Amino acid sequence: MEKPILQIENLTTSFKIKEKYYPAVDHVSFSVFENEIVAVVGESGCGKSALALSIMRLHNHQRTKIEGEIKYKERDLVDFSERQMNQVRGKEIGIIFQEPLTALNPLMTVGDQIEENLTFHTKLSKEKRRLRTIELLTQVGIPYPTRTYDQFPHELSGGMRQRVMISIAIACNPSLVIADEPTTALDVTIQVQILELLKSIQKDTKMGIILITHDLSVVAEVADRIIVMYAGQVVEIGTVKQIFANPLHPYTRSLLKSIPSQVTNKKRLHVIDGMVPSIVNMNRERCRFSPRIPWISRNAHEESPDLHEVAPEHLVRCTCYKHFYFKGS
Amino acid sequence: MWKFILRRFLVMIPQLFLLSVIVFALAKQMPGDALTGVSMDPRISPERLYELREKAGLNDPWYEQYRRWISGIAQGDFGKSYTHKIPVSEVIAERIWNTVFLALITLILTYLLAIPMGIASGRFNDTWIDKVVTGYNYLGFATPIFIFALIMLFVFGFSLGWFPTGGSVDSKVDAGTFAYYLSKLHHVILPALSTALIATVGTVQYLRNEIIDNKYKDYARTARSKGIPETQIYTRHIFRNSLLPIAAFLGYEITGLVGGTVIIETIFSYPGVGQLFVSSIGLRDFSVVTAIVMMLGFATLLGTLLSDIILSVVDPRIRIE
Amino acid sequence: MLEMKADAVKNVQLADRSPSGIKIIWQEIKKDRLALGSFYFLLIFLASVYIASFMIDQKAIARVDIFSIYLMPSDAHLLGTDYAGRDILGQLIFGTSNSFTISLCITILTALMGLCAGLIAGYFGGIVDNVIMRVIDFIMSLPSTMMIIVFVTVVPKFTVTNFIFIMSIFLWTGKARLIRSKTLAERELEYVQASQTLGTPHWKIILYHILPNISSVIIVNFTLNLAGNIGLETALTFLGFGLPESTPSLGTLISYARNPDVLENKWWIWLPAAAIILVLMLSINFIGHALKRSADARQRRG
Amino acid sequence: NHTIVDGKKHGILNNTNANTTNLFTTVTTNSKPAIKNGHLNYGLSSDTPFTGILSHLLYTGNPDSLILQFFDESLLQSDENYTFNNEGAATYEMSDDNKTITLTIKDHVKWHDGAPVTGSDLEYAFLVIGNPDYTGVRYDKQMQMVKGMEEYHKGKVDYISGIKVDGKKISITFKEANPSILTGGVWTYPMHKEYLKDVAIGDLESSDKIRKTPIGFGPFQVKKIIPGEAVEFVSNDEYWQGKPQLGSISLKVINPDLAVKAIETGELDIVEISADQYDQAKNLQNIETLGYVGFAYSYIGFKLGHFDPISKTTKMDNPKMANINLRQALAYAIDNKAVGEKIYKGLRFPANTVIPAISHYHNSKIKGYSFNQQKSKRLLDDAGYIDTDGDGIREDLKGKKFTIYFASMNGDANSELLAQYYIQQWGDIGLDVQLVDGRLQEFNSFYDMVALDDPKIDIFQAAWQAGSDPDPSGIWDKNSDYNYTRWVNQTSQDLLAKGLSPKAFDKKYRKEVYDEWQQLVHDEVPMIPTLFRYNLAVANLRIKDFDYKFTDWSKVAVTAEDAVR
Amino acid sequence: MVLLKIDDLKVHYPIRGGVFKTISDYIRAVDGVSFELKEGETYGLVGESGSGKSTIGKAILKLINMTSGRIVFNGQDLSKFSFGQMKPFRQDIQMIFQDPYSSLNPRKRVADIIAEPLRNYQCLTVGEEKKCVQNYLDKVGLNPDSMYKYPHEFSGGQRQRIGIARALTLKPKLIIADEPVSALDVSVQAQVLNFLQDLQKEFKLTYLFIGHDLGVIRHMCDKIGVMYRGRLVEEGISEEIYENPQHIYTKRLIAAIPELNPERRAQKTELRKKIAKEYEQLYPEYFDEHGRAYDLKSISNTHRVAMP
Ligand SMILES: Nc1ncnc2c1ncn2[C@@H]1O[C@H](COP(=O)(O)OP(=O)(O)OP(=O)(O)O)[C@@H](O)[C@H]1O
Ligand SMILES: Nc1ncnc2c1ncn2[C@@H]1O[C@H](COP(=O)(O)OP(=O)(O)OP(=O)(O)O)[C@@H](O)[C@H]1O
Ligand SMILES: [Mg+2]
Ligand SMILES: [Mg+2]
Ligand code: NI
Repeated sequence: MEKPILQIENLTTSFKIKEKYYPAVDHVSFSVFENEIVAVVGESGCGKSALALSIMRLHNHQRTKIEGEIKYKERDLVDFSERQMNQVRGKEIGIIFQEPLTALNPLMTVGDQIEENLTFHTKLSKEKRRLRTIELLTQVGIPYPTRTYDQFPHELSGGMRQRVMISIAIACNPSLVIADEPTTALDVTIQVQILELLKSIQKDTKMGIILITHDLSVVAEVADRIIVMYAGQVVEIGTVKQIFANPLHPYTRSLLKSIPSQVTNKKRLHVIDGMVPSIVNMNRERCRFSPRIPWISRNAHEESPDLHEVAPEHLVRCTCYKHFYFKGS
Repeated sequence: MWKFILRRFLVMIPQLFLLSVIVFALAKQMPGDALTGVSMDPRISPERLYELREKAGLNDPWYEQYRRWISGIAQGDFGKSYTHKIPVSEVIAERIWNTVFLALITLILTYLLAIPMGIASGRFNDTWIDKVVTGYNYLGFATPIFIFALIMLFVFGFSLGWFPTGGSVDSKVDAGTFAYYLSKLHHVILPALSTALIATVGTVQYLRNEIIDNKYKDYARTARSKGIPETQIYTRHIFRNSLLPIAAFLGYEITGLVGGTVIIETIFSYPGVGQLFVSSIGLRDFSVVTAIVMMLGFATLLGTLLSDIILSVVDPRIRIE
Repeated sequence: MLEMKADAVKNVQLADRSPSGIKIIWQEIKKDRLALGSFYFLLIFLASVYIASFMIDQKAIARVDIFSIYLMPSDAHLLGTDYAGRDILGQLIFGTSNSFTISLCITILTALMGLCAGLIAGYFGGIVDNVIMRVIDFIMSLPSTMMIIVFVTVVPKFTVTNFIFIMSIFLWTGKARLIRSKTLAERELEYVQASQTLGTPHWKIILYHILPNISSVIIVNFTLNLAGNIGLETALTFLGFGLPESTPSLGTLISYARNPDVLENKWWIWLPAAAIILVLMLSINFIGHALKRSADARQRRG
Repeated sequence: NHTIVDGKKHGILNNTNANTTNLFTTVTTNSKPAIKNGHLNYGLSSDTPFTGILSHLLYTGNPDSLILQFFDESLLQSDENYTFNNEGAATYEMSDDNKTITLTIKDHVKWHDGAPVTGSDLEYAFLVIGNPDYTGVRYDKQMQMVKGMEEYHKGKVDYISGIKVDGKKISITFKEANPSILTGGVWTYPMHKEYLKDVAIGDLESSDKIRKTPIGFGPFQVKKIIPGEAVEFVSNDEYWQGKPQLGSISLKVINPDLAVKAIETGELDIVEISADQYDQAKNLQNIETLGYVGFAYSYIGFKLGHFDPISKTTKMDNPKMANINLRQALAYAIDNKAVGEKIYKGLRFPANTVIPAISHYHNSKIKGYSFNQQKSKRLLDDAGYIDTDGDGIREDLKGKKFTIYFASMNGDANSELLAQYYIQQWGDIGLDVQLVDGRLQEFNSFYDMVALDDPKIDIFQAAWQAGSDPDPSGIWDKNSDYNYTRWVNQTSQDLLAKGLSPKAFDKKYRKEVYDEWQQLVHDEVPMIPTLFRYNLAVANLRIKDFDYKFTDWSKVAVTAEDAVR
Repeated sequence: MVLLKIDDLKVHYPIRGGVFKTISDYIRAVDGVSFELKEGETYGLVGESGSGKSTIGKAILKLINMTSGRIVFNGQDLSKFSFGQMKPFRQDIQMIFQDPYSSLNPRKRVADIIAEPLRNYQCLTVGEEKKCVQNYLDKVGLNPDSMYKYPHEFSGGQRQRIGIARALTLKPKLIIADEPVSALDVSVQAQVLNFLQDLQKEFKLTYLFIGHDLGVIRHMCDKIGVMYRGRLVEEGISEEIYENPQHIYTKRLIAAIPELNPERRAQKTELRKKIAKEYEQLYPEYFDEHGRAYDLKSISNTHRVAMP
């Protein structure tokens, strides 16, 4: 666990909207180590997907600006040419998308789509590639891999498709896999299966996983470390235990509190007022969460707040957490 | 699949029946009949005319004529052409292959033009190449096809003399020889190219939109995430998916072209079905007119079926059981 | 009292329901300089054509003068004369207004037919949809050019109205299909079901809920069609099945070009008409494509 | 022998010799030496493809007849007065009672397959035409005049009693003598009996022997036919007048619009053109224009009554156009001279009477109605067609609103213009004339309406193509339903009868009768003859000895390998 | 008092095939479901995707034609009525939809959206209507000024509240909520759930709450029905289902609920493994040979399980 696979420093990703760039990911820094699941959580629109795509440099480069450092095994991906990047994509870093139906080419058999990865990154013969593909399908728990090999995405159920996505991502044994909300579109029972699958694969390959989700309960099940994002910024980083046992940032705490628990029946749930600001009209000068906790006086927040280390590996943005209490309780 | 085709054929029967009723009614509505022209000759006595009409069955009540006509068609007999005096099927047979050939070459040229243009302007949209293609599209859309064809005929047919200006083949060469086919091709190129240059516009536009559509689709992003170079992403994923709806239009396209040859055949004096149709309308040769309309109606239905079959073959999402 | 007035004001606001589609469209046109230019050009051009056609005596223009056949452009005849000694400029003015009116009427008529059929088929689905779609399929299976020619020969009196009707019979189906597919998609959205559960009658749902939501598609299709229909009768006229010469149209003028002599040596007869068709089609198209971009967020500019 | 022209169909064109003053030469002037076995490209200007019924007995369309002229011909040729002479492939003799004509076919007249043309070949033509199964339109009144023809046609006997064959001799006897026999009233196109006898008569028109491998005895023989498009001919070296000059001819159908273009580029050597193409052709340097006045004339007819199909008689019972002053006024209102000169580039000229100028029986003394607007107006005023309500439009005799309905058809490029011109001119003399249905009628519906006396029509514009036989009773007799004007006049009836009486074998007498008759028609104006016309053809300068009016293809030659460009 | 009683409800979609497109088989979306709702209670329907939950809701409102069965509302058998005849009952039964984005017509102002049912059922003057709309906007916690805005100007939670306001204007007795929060973020979800509870108290509403998030269902519902492939496999009050699941499918479902305490991860994984094994082994005991669940059998007053 000494050397991180991926080390992100001050990554800022800006989108061009009406001739101006607005950062959707704002000075994000974190690292991912081998055999580790780092979860990124936050409400919709917090910049989680933007972050994931930035790492892979999959944004439309005409309308996006990526600044900062994305150090993958010591090399900075930001400076890579497209060609170099193509050597990283799929081979070194795999990605799993949220909507497995649209993310697969409807006109290609499942097998071909997985094999494609191998074609471009390995020198395996056609026969070998096929064997490897079937092996992959078996690995992700597809019951009839040889049959599925020749099937088309629409012939598979949602869970199966997501498994295919996973096998595409891990085809070349990448050292890092980014999973962008891999279970959101799935049923509870299947969600569990997929998560366990990811974990078991990780056990075999020791790869690092960045798991993006908005569901804290998923995080609790699988993650080692958690990054809580809000409005493009990291507001809290810590290990699972730290975050669940001792959540500090008001946002983290609110999120946890608003989960309808299975125990406390029919009690009122906590509500976070307001909503995530859009990247265009957002006040970037002050604590971005402050508008949603109006009962905390302004001076309890820092001016352009920073991350503070409150415990080893546990960082929190802004000092307002010290003043935070739940309204009405 | 076979069941599907069978069902489609069964569905065609009432459609064709309805078409036949409409066509027949319209033909009967047309002023004059095939003997009007003959009846202009003062040397022919009214009795003789009556005799001729009787012989042609033109004096029967309409339902009787219809019955005779439709039962003939059911047996593949479209009746006899009044002007050509031979079975309609023979009259049409003399020309249909010319038309099919013209349509085919037009189709090929259309796609030969459309696919590179569509792909280039779709892939590099908003670059100069896209602008050029789009500009061409706008112009092509706004140009009346026959003006364009006439100008082509004048420039390349008459002024430069590169292409023949009428007919479907050089009468001096013998049928079946290589020179014969070459001559056929030589005759067909100019009309086909003139049509294709204009007709391609729709396909180019469609293809362009499809490609722009597809290149931002999620599956293209997945492909990029596999580290496939951009060019390969186009060849392996985007082109295929974008060409699919166009392939599916093939059936419609063919029938559309066959129907649309009326103008181009007239301009280039190309002896095909379209020209036959126009002259038959003028000559009140109903049996030919109705047969052509029926035939093309049937062809359109077949084309639709073909399109559906193609679509089901190329698009795994649509499976006809 | 005062409050009631305020209420009335609010009421007016309330009545003005849908976020005026026109406004959005205008915004979008304004963004595209080419489209904006086309729009102003069209406005001015058509206005002047229509005004001119009211001011000029149509009888005088239509009068043949066998002593001034095929005159070159000159002061007396700015654009020369045709084979009947008629002034080309005058015919151009009437031709443009006729052609545009025809195109507009056909577009409106087909749009209405397409809307009715498409909305009903798409909304109700099932048997209704099946029947309407079979009818549409049937009409589409007709070889339209040929059927139109047959129709034209059959009608006893071939007038502009007849022409519009004949063309419309064959041209509404595409629209109906488009609108049906859009309606189908729209019907799947939950707000339609919501309205149903709220007891809103079907016709109201169709007219007040679905229609406004597919209006942008309709408007785009309408403009593009309008452009397409301008040249519609030219081909027919060329084949000799067009409108009588007493109703001058751009098609009539252009089809004189089938005489090689006219095409080669008497450009003033057909070229202006061809140019007008080109320009009209282009400018309407520019507007149409700007609208299309606006309807399709992905392609929207800016 | 009248046929309608200006429609899509053309009737039989008879070659005639009469020559009036001509603007054009009828024979090419090329005097260079001819080259042997040259090749000629002939353009068949037609917007309808030829149907390919290549038999004189069966064809209906003009394109087919133009193809026929190359490989088949009449046994008898005519002289300048449209009367048969003995120069042709056969000679004839008329019996004393003028009822029997006897043809003797010359010895070396042979079909293309080498078989001699015999009397029974001509007899066979009669047998085919009279046969009840015959599908063509040649079984006409002249045919019925042949003795025994009607019995044969009814199927009572299987021979025609009036026809006797003896080897190369054949005699045809008519029921009555009539002068038309010698001016084309007898069928002279034989049919190759040996070749065609296996084909059932009802199937002739669709048989390959007629359509694909037709056999004639003309100067050229058919080598290859591309249906609807082109025909290749090679010379018939055994032609009875000797080996033709040309080695081969390619005939190609060409869209009339493109004819001049094709001749300009040298693609075609000879092609017929229409008046509106003349402007274009005039300026070309590589061609020669040939022309002669044809048999056709255009007219404006008045609907004066109706034809009763049951009693087969015409009743002149329509009062609307009954006033002669009105008819004359309409006639004086139009400027035929200007129309001919301006619209038809001088290729048409005013028709003074209803027998064409080319005809021997043409009455050139009649002046015709020349443009005189004042006279028109005066005639109307005199007759009582006066504008009573001051709107500039004359009312009828009773002072009621008066609208004349005019029917015209869309024949050539100028028909719309012409119709409008007429209406305008009549408007200028204060008459409200409207197009029936507001548009030009299509050929078929036009003649449907005219023939059935559609009450919508008051006047109509049409054209007749006269035959070489001057007898006009086919379209003027009161029992003929082709008498479209429905004009009935006893004097006219009498004169028509006189023109066909045996006495009329005397040409002078016959001419007097027809002169008188023409004067009558002129005075009564049941129709206004408007224009006579030139037929035009253009020929490349390399063409030699092409006589447009009286074509003998065996004489035509070329003087260069390639067309002059 | 029983407000809604569903008796052997079946909704079958035909599968067509063959040359003449004859009906060759049926998709049994809902296949014989019976349960009842008492006034003022919240009944939860859970089950995996495609198990027929929404279909039941829509069948009650006649948005879908049912194949057979009875739906008795307030003593009236709704199954007899046609779509049009349902109109009077629609006042009493309302629906809240899953997707707050597509369930509001984007072209309508909030005022029009909320007033739509009023316009259908009551003839109010403009002033009354406005007052009424403002009143309900206030009830759902939105600024009355919002009435002239368009839906896209609101957040997901606010939109869902607009949808709820619209459903409330007719003062319904029963509200069918089809996954009302599944498209929302946790934070917003909480807001809506709270809200639904408040309203229930205020208006004495009865809810048929459809959902697949077991946490949410438990939070909201008094009684729960577990659906599997168009059939109910277990029904009971919340505690019974969560603490004492009887049917093997229910057990599996409950086990799939994510564990919020990271300390107990391992345990949970173990449990799931155990239940998965059990599921495989006991499957034939709980389902007949066609894989169809058996009819429900009461095992207590409130608890029913599908057992042979
Ligand atoms: N291509 C783009 N152009 C402009 N803005 C964008 C683009 N992609 C994302 N954004 C904006 O950036 C912000 C972050 O978006 P992102 O998709 O990363 O959110 P997310 O956290 O993944 O949300 P979700 O949970 O809905 O997936 C949003 O405000 C979004 O509107
Ligand atoms: N119009 C239809 N035609 C055919 N089958 C249908 C139709 N609508 C729904 N179904 C089928 O009925 C079954 C039940 O669907 P339903 O929407 O009720 O499921 P659900 O439990 O609400 O699922 P979800 O949680 O995904 O909303 C599904 O298998 C679906 O495929
Ligand atoms: Mg995302
Ligand atoms: Mg559902
Ligand atoms: Ni703060």
